[in-house]
Amino acid sequence: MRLNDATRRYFEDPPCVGELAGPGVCRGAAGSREAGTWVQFDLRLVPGSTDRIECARFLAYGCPHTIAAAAWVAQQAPGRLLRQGFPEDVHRLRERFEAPIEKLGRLLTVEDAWLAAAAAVPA
Amino acid sequence: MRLNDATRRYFEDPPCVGELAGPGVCRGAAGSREAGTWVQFDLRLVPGSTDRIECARFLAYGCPHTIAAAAWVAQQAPGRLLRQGFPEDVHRLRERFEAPIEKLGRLLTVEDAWLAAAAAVPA
Amino acid sequence: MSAAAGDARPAYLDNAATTAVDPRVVRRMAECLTAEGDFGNPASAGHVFGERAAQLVEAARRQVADAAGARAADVVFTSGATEADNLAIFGVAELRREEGRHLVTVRTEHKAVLDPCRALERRGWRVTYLVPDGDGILDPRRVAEALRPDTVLVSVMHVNNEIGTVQDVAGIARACALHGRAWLHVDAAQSVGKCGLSFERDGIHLMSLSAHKAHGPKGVGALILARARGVLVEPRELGGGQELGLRSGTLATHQIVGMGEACALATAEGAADTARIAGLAERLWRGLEALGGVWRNGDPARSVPHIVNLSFEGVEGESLLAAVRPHLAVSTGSACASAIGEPSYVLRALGRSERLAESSLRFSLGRFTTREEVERGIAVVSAAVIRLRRIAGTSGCAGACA
Amino acid sequence: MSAAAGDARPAYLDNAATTAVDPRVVRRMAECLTAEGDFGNPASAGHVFGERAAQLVEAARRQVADAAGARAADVVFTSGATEADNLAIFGVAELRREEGRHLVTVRTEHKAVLDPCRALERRGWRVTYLVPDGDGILDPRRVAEALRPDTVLVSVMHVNNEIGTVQDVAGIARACALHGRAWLHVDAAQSVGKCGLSFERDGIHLMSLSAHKAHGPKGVGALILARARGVLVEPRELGGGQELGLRSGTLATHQIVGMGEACALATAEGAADTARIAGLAERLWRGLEALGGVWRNGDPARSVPHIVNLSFEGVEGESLLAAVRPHLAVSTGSACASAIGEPSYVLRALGRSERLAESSLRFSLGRFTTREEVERGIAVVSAAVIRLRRIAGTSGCAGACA
Ligand SMILES: Cc1ncc(COP(=O)(O)O)c(C=O)c1O
Ligand SMILES: Cc1ncc(COP(=O)(O)O)c(C=O)c1O
Repeated sequence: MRLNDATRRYFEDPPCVGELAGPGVCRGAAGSREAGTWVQFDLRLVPGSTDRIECARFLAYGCPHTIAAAAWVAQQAPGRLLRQGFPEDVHRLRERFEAPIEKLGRLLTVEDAWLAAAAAVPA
Repeated sequence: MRLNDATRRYFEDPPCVGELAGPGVCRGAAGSREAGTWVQFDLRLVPGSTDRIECARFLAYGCPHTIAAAAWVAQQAPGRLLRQGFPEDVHRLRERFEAPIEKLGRLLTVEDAWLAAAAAVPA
Repeated sequence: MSAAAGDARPAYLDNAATTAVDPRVVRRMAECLTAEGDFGNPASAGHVFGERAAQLVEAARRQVADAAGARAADVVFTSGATEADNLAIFGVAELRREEGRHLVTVRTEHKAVLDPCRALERRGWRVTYLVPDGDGILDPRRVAEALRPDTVLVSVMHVNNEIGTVQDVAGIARACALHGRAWLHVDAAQSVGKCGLSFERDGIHLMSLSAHKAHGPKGVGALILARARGVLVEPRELGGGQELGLRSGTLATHQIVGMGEACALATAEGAADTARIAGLAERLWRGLEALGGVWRNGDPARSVPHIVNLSFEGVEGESLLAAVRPHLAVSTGSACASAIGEPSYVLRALGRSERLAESSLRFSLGRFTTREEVERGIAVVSAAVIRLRRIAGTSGCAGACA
Repeated sequence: MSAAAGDARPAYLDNAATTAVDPRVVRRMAECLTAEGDFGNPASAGHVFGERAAQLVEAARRQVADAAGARAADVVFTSGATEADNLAIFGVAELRREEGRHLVTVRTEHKAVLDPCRALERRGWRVTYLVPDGDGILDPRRVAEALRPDTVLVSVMHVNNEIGTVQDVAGIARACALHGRAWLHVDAAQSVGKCGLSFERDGIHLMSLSAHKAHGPKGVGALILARARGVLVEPRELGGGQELGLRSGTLATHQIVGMGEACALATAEGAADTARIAGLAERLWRGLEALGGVWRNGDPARSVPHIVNLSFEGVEGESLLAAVRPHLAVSTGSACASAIGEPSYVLRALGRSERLAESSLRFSLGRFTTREEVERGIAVVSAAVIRLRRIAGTSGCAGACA
């Protein structure tokens, strides 16, 4: 199990771990712990906006690549617009963390969790 | 190949090696070099006697036990009477030199050579 | 992770994978190598170099036999327990193939037993795979029930390499003796120095040993066969006729001398080592149990203390390993299994969920394990579990949410 | 015998049985044993102890491959050449059994080749045993003639362990390539450091090596298989899946590192060693030829100088050995054969009479053989032959009476 530098850094000391509460927070999750990968994102929107993200937090039960990817994605969130979608193409994300191809499904779970959070914005 | 002390002594420094010539010498041999064991005894009788051995010499092509046994037998010769036969029972001889049982045939060749020499005495 | 900062190498808690060779063993081995030493070929009967090497081999055979409670004449040296297991299973199967083609073994055996059994199945043999109880223990009655008139071999390991449980091989031997004509093979690769072996007294027919699990060198082992009780195998390595023709190949004097010395040290010091290791193992368990949501695999009352296998709730297995391994040498499955990378079939056989089996660590202790290494192990694993549970959002739920 | 008086140990001229390990090899081995060293299990992927051991194994694999003119990926480590020979012969036979059941080999092969062939014959295989000429050389055309459509393996040794003759394996490989689909296995146990090996260039399919004939440790060897050319074997040791599944069992790091280092030294110094040994061998031959009635076995122009095999007329074999061995470590047959105690089937196959075959000594020289040992050898053997011929009454008849 070889982890590249980015993966090791985001795995060992991930930014944005945790949950958010209060108004303007939307939450989404994907996967299940029983199946080995579960990711949750909490996104807080800039007060008054229905699109611009103020900050993000995540929780993840999964392999180092899952944790690193979720942390990195959460870190990119501030200032982005919800409608811009997932911060990085999943294949680019896989290259960034040099995840083996078998792990693509786990990175898709990260994307699904993000999309679920975005979809949770009150219309 | 373990040799006991007696075998090693009589093999490494055998007494009575050689041939005798002249009157009163009787010679006998048994076995063949091609078959792996050949022994020859020359017995010289005490002048005038037709029975008492003065001295003996041997030649032997064979394993260490064969050489040791032939040398020991030749060494016993002086003073013995021809009609006393072979100086030692072959089974006793085998025990003396701790020869493995497979080698009994070779010791019998030593005896055969002795008996041939004794038989060579002019009647 | 700070617990490990400044340390050149991780703490080594992987003695079930392999052990460091005892310096006293190394010294004996070194005497058999160079031109000044006893480097001869033990098969070179007739000159002192060979004779001296053969004497050393025979002395080592005695030491190995003593450690196993066996007769020296019954010890056949091999290249390790893998070869010994293969020789036992294929060798008995080939020898007794006209008497029957049924074997009995256990789901939690080492691959060196299971893979030969699978190969025999492909050639038409029938194999019954018994399942131990949730604590890893096999009731000898299960063996008795599985025996058939055509069963020629039962293969059961003594000390399990993943969870440390000790099977009742004496009871299983009695079951074999009472119900049929099957021989009992015991894989005792992990047993030397960890708990008593009594090949003769227990009525075992064949036993595999390995030196490198007990501070001897890798690449040497032995198969013990009760020749006086008529036990034999069909040889598999043919050639020079060494080891009574049962295992040809030049005898590696230094390796065999090393195994002998390791066995002698195990006989002399195994009990004291084990007592000390039991204290360390207890400390390790208490230290990690405090995390909550930690399960111990295998009944500790029926296990050697050298192996402590724990499942951690609320953390994913690969992340747990990735977090601890830079600071701590531990395993999930056996070293052999880790070359392949599949989840532990042993823990699965004991009824652990796939998830929990994956989130398990095998800590294994040896003669050279220090208290400091154990403390480091506790600190490293605690930090990793706490951090990963926080990331997973499972910190508060030990006991339920894994 | 006085030549040896005062010497603590006999002169060692039995390097074809086994060699002393080079101190540089011992040093490398010692680094892989204790807790301070690289003692990890190469299969323990994921922690530095295992990773470091695996790196050492891969570096050694390179060294072995370089010495054999092969690709590193084609090297499978074994417990010696006996196991490699068995794996090659049984492993190819099992793998290709549906393609044909005929093998070709030579009467002068090592028992580690001949005995597996015999075992296959008992299972219904056909084996053609070729006979080399009186100098020990096998004409590749004889191989070509022996090939049949159902021949799946040809096994021919490179350097003969009793007489030192070197077979034209490149020519034999060409014969195999031209006439059929048989793979060529070469037993090169005696070749490392003695003469060049070029596995790839010569188009060999499988090759057995042993470390201990070339100043490496006993108990480690290799089978090289041309995997890129589709060559495989059915594995015989099953379990952990090491060596690509072709040979399971914990890799013995120190043994493999030792073999690697021995191969690297052979690559670097083999030519110089051989040149020096050629001088010693020439001196030995000249010194003993002077006795008269001494025959050299094998064509020296087509042999390595490391092995000088001489037949002595007019002396019985067992007595010759008994006379020289207290002062000189030499062999009659191979070390393996001497464990059994039969006359040399190799010399018999070359047409020597049984008597003369028995009265033969194999002198084998190595890196550590000194001029003084060679002089001692000449003195001891000369004294013994002269004395025994005197006792046998054959002193005057050198050349005719044996
Ligand atoms: C129970 C058990 N059997 C067999 C083996 C294989 O032994 P070796 O490493 O000597 O080939 C091992 C170790 O890997 C083991 O733990
Ligand atoms: C030609 C040849 N093949 C095979 C072997 C067996 O090798 P090992 O001693 O490594 O088992 C030997 C040595 O005994 C040999 O000389």
